[in-house]
Amino acid sequence: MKLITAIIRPFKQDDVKDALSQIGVMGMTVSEVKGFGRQKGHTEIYRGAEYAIDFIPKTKIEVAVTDDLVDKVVDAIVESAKGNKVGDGKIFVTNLEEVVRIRTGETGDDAL
Amino acid sequence: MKLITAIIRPFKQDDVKDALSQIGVMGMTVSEVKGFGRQKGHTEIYRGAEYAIDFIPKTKIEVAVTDDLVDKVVDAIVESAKGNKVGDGKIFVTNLEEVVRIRTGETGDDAL
Amino acid sequence: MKLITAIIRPFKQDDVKDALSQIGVMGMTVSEVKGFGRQKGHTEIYRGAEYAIDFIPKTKIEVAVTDDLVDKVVDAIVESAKGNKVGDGKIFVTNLEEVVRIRTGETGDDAL
Amino acid sequence: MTLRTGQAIAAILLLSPLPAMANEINAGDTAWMLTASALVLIMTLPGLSLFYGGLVRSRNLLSILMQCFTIACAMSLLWFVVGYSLAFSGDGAWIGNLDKAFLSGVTLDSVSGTIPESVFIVFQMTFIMITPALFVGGFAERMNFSAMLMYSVLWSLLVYVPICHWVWGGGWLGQMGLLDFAGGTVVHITAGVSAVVAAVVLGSRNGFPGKPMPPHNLGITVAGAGLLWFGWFGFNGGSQLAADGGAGMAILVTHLSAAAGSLAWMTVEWIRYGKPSVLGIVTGMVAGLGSITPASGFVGPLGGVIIGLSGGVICYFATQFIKGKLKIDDSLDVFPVHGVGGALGTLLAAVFISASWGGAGYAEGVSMASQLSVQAIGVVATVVYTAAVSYLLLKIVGLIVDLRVDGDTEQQGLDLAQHGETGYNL
Amino acid sequence: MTLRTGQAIAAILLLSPLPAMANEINAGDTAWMLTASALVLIMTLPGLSLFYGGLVRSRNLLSILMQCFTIACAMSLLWFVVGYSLAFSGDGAWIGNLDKAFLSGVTLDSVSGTIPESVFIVFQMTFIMITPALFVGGFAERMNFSAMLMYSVLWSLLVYVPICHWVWGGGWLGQMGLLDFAGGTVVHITAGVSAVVAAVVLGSRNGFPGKPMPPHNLGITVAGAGLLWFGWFGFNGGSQLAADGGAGMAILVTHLSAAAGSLAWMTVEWIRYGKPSVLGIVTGMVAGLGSITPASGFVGPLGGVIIGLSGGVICYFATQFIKGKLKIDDSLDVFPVHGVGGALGTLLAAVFISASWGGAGYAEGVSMASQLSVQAIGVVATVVYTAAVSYLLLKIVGLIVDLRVDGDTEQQGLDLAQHGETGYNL
Amino acid sequence: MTLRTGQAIAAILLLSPLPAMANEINAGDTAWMLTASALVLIMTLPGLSLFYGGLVRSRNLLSILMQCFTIACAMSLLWFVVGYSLAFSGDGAWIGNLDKAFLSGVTLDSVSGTIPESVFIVFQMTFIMITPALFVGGFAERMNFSAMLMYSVLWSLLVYVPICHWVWGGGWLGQMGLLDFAGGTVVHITAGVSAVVAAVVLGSRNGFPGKPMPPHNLGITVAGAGLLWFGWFGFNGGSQLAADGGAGMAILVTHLSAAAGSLAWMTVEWIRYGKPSVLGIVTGMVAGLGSITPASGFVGPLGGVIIGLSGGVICYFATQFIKGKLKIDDSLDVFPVHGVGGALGTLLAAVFISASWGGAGYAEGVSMASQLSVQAIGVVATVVYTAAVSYLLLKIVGLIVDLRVDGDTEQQGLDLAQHGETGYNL
Ligand SMILES: Nc1ncnc2c1ncn2[C@@H]1O[C@H](COP(=O)(O)OP(=O)(O)O)[C@@H](O)[C@H]1O
Ligand SMILES: Nc1ncnc2c1ncn2[C@@H]1O[C@H](COP(=O)(O)OP(=O)(O)O)[C@@H](O)[C@H]1O
Ligand SMILES: Nc1ncnc2c1ncn2[C@@H]1O[C@H](COP(=O)(O)OP(=O)(O)O)[C@@H](O)[C@H]1O
Repeated sequence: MKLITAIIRPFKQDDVKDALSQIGVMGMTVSEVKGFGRQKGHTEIYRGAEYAIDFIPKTKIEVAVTDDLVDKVVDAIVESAKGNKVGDGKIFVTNLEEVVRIRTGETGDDAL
Repeated sequence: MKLITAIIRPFKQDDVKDALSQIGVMGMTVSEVKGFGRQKGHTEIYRGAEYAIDFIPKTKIEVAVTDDLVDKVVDAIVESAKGNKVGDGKIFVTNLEEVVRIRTGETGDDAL
Repeated sequence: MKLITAIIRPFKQDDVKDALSQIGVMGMTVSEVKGFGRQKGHTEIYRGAEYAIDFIPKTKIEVAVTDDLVDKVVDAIVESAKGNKVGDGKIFVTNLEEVVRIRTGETGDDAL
Repeated sequence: MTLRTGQAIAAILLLSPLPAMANEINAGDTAWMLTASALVLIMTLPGLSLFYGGLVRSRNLLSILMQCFTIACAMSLLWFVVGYSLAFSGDGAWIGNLDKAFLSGVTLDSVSGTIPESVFIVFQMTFIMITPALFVGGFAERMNFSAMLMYSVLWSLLVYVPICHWVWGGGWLGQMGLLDFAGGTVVHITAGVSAVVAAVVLGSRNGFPGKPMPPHNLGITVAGAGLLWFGWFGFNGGSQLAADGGAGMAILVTHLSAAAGSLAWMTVEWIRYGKPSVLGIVTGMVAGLGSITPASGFVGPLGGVIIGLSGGVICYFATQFIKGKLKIDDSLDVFPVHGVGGALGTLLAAVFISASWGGAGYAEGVSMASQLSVQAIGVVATVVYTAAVSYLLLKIVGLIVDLRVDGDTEQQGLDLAQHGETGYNL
Repeated sequence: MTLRTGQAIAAILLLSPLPAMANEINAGDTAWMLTASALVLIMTLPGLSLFYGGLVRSRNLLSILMQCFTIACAMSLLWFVVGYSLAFSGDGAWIGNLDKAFLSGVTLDSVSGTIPESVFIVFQMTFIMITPALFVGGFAERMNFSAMLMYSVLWSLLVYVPICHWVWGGGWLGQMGLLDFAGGTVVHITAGVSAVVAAVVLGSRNGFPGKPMPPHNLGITVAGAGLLWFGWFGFNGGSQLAADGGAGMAILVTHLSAAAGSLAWMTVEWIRYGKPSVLGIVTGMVAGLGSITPASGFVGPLGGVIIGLSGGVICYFATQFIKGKLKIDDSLDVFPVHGVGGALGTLLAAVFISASWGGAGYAEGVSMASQLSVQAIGVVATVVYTAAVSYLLLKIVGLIVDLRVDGDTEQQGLDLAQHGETGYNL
Repeated sequence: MTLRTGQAIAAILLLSPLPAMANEINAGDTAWMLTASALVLIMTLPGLSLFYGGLVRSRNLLSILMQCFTIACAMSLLWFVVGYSLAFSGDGAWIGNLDKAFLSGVTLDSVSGTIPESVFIVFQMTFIMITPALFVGGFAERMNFSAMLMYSVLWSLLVYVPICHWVWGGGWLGQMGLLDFAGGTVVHITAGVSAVVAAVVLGSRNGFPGKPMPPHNLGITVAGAGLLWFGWFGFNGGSQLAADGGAGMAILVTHLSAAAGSLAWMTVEWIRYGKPSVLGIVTGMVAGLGSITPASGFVGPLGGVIIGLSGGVICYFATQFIKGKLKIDDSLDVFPVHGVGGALGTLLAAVFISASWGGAGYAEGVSMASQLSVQAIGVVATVVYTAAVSYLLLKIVGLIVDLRVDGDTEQQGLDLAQHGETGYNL
């Protein structure tokens, strides 16, 4: 099993959710993060004092999937989150050694 | 060393913390996330406009542990976070290649 | 590629960002978390009712890097986040099987 | 006590030769009108601003506050420059004159009825401040700030000021006997109509109606609602221009209508969805208050309750109709609440003024039917004139600057893009 | 200037044959009473609502706002239907009559003392609005909305209205000479007692007292506190029903008591925990204000300061006792602050009215001891009657609907479960 | 109508033998002054508190609220104990006497001009409450609470009270003919100067000026701004001490100046950065209001607009100068806005009082030049005296307790460290 973590633009969250649902992904976990990268931040001015804000709001989506689904999921995310502008984000894939469903105690692929 | 990540119901946070403390886990990191899964979301109505809110507030707990503790920790979380209803959450286990304690520079099991 | 996750004190965020920028790290993702560990929490009192708050605000920084950079990055974080007091935080290193840049579809080291 | 036809009295006092005595300042009336002015001020800043601000998404909070605040300031200066003079100086049927431009000739000793003219000017100024601030809700979250400012200024000059003159300044509607105690036509219909026209001309927000756009902070919306209710005591009670039984009755019926409108809207929601909501109850409050406004100086307690109940129910269904059926993105429902409520109350005033309903009774030679037709003329004239001029002005402003921000800006939020600030850094 | 015994004067004026002159409206008095009514309104909406709303957990913010708002509206209509009439029309010892039900007979010309009757009605209406809103703090975060609404309406009819009549409407306590200027018994004791009874009948919130339930937004609590102080000028100053030296002195002592109560509570905390807190100081403010309320028309500045200081200290320890010792989950400490403060002030009024303390002095034939015993009777009667009827009503309502939400709802928060909304989408 | 020189009239009335009639209470004037007192109260609590509270970082929100609240309470008691007496009792050139310490002798029947003395006391009390609350903005986010409290009390006694006496209590500046209608010198210059002195003595916040310290919640700042504007009607309008044409004109010019200042500041920003900001417009509002304060009873509408415009522009550049050039961390810009604005208005009052500018006209034998020099003396005396005593007091307090919190506390935030609370648990 793999854990796929995507950092995307916040307003793409619903598109990505829909794309994942369509290919049968049943669950995901989302959080608000701030990103720093090639995409420029912005400037805020308060009573003449200028502040450069480097960190940009991003959304992190984590999806645990069985090995066979990884490529499909990655493709679906790329497709739905793409805007062709710097700052569209990244996808990270890591190995999951175990997954447990708390309610039932099921483990492995069954737990997903 | 393993990193154990649990997605649980927010109000179970204290129970899980207590359960982990009891088996000797000294540290953990917690964050607020929103989950999507089998558990139904809810509907909000504003001046007659209905909005389906699919994402449900969840709490993510991350615990880094030595290999020998993994099973005990997973069991403790399952036990303390279980409510026997859809949406109790999941536990993910990943491998940790290295851990460093910033204050001392200690690494490996010593850093935990 | 590795994913380096550091839990640090919130006010060290800018120092760490600067340190990483200096060694050529181009991107990172930051989020707010609450930590529990050796560092004591605090007490809040509301109309005479005392509440022990165990969880302390921390900042989580995630950086994906190529394998050769891992040690440099870990050192840079340790150096910039250290305050020599309990609670300075921890660094976790995990393996990254794949990285994708959403905008271009590039994968592997190119995507970083 | 004789019936005063609301603020129109001021015009009359200013225009007609009066017995010396009437030109003496009454400290009690003055005390109340100073207070009433402050109360109407708080309705806009921060009342309405917070009410609206809580309803948008957090990235547009500041844009709402900024629009309301800028309008409040710009209208104050406009009133000073020509507005007051055009509305209240001179007795033309269509518009006043420029004799009091820049408030020239207004001194410490100028009197208007039983209060200093300075106080009358400030009181009326707070009305021109709130009216365009109300229509901000119609184009919230997407209008370009400079277009908004240009439009508001032109609109106030070409819509608010003339209609204010027609109704309260000695113009044709007032002369015809239109009953509009505190601004059903002048304030609420004009604001509501202009909001929906702007919503149509600008188009919907991206994602409307499919995408959820829930209020970001209902706590401040309720805070704003409370301040609106509080301030409305000055709005309606102050329109009597005196501290007397008329002001007292105006406040009593205003209060009852607010309560009735709130409970009516809440009840409809409770029946339809099984859940009474806080946004519902405060919206019902505004509906009740908007509806009673034109009638507040004329009707009795029972009339107030009935107007409030009908305002709550009818504005509720109007909201469903505009947004749900017509799919017009009048973002914060200004038209169905203020426009419809204001029209409803203007019409019902003709009914509940009847002494048999506990109202102040019809003027000599006036029947319910004749009064109703005058009221209908007032409503129609206001709707038509406002809609036409608003539409034209938007088109003209649109030739000069973009009416709407671009898609990226809308995405990112107006706060950052247009004002360089963010609402929350918690 | 002669001493007026607070709002009771109104009753007297309404009941007794008066010289014609007294039935003339004074514009200055009217101006002040219009304002005072608005000030008491702002205490409930949004003052108290924000004060309470900030103290609960964020998932119950809207439920608090909703309960306060709904109560305010429902009580306004209740006052219109029968409340005002039962409280202030007729001279029975126990209850008034129905002559003014639906405010029938109240016209533009009706006079009450030196102000229009409409103004007196609105002013008194704001009191019945705030009283049940106060006790919402006792059962916060767990009471079922429909039970809350049913209970509040019945309670106001069967507890507030009769006691209001006893004290201010010509009833037995007023006739006995009870000094309650602005509502120590009528408002604060009744609200406080009912809150603690409800807390006991409903039981504690899940997790109480072990689980931390810190305030979710102290900023809005302080905002609400500021509005309460502001509005209290109208509450106590308006109870004079005139703009005169009595109103001025009432506001002066009210203000001093608020300041003294604030600093007293803060100091106790500072000594006990080493940290003065903002929640502490605003709670002390409410304690000081609640305590001075019954005494505000009678005592002098020094009396005001002493009452404030004792209110701050005694209410502090009462809070520790109820929650810490008795483990009663009167969630927002309504009883120890309002109930205890109101009783304290009612008793101390008998002391500090003494001319030797700078107060207005005793009435003919009254001594400190005799006055104290009247005050004690007033306090005891109010406590006993309120407790008994509140308890009974809760039991009766509990037969019809659930008093409490279920465990899941409490967990999830009342906002979403009962009102279908969430407070914050930042 | 004759010109009153602001609050100084009160002193005169208290000091001089008056015809019997003048000692009669006017209900209208009293109604207005009761209201005006409440309005000034709301400026501090919660107006200014929210305005400032939103500007700091979230971890210091409560410390700001706490400081403002504690000051408000402590100053009220100080006023009761000796403040009022030293300021307004006795006719010394430098300071009053102690005859009215503890407000002894103030009864229900005490009269001051046409209002009860109790009302005059409360009104003036609200001024001593807000003045030190204003300077909290200078040392925000770093001053130790106990030092803050000690300093504020001493400062009020040794700076505010004497200067209040000099200007309004019959002291040398008033006698010299200084025009300060509502507190350009007494309130705004003293607060502004003290703020910048404290900023220098305490040193900058850690990280200033490099580290971004954006406002944490501009929504509550705007809410506070709205309440300030609302309350300022009482501040300036109440300084007339009567409900008459003078009060009306004061409010009219105050309002116009606020609007003009807002738009001026906004326009400068728009030109310089391409973006008008909400923080900018509300700051301009305060600048406009602060500037008109000393002049509000003397100038006409045109004067009000001009003073507002200059206030907005000049305070803007003063802010850039102090923070940007001099790198003085007067955290919330109290000096450039209040100090500079107050001085500006005090000087401009001498110009725009001229009848040729629509003002009230000079007193007999006074020319613009002579008045200007009196005004300049007033400004300089206030600046020098305030700076010297503030500096000394800070040094003395610093010997007793730490003026500043330590670095860790500043890091963690004052809320938790000093008050044991957190602002937000959302
Ligand atoms: N090396 C990295 N480690 C972790 N997160 C990163 C890294 N590089 C980028 N990110 C995340 O991805 C987001 C987008 O990256 P950015 O460089 O701005 O654009 P792009 O993804 O188009 O190359 C950043 O805001 C950050 O959250
Ligand atoms: N495949 C997944 N990847 C990541 N998170 C998941 C996944 N499936 C579920 N979750 C998380 O677990 C939570 C609970 O899952 P859900 O399907 O609702 O119930 P259960 O855990 O009882 O099967 C979700 O809200 C989500 O946060
Ligand atoms: N075993 C752990 N797993 C996950 N996070 C941990 C663990 N131990 C500590 N942390 C995180 O690191 C932070 C600092 O740890 P702490 O024990 O307080 O100090 P130190 O890092 O100096 O030993 C904690 O607040 C927590 O967020």
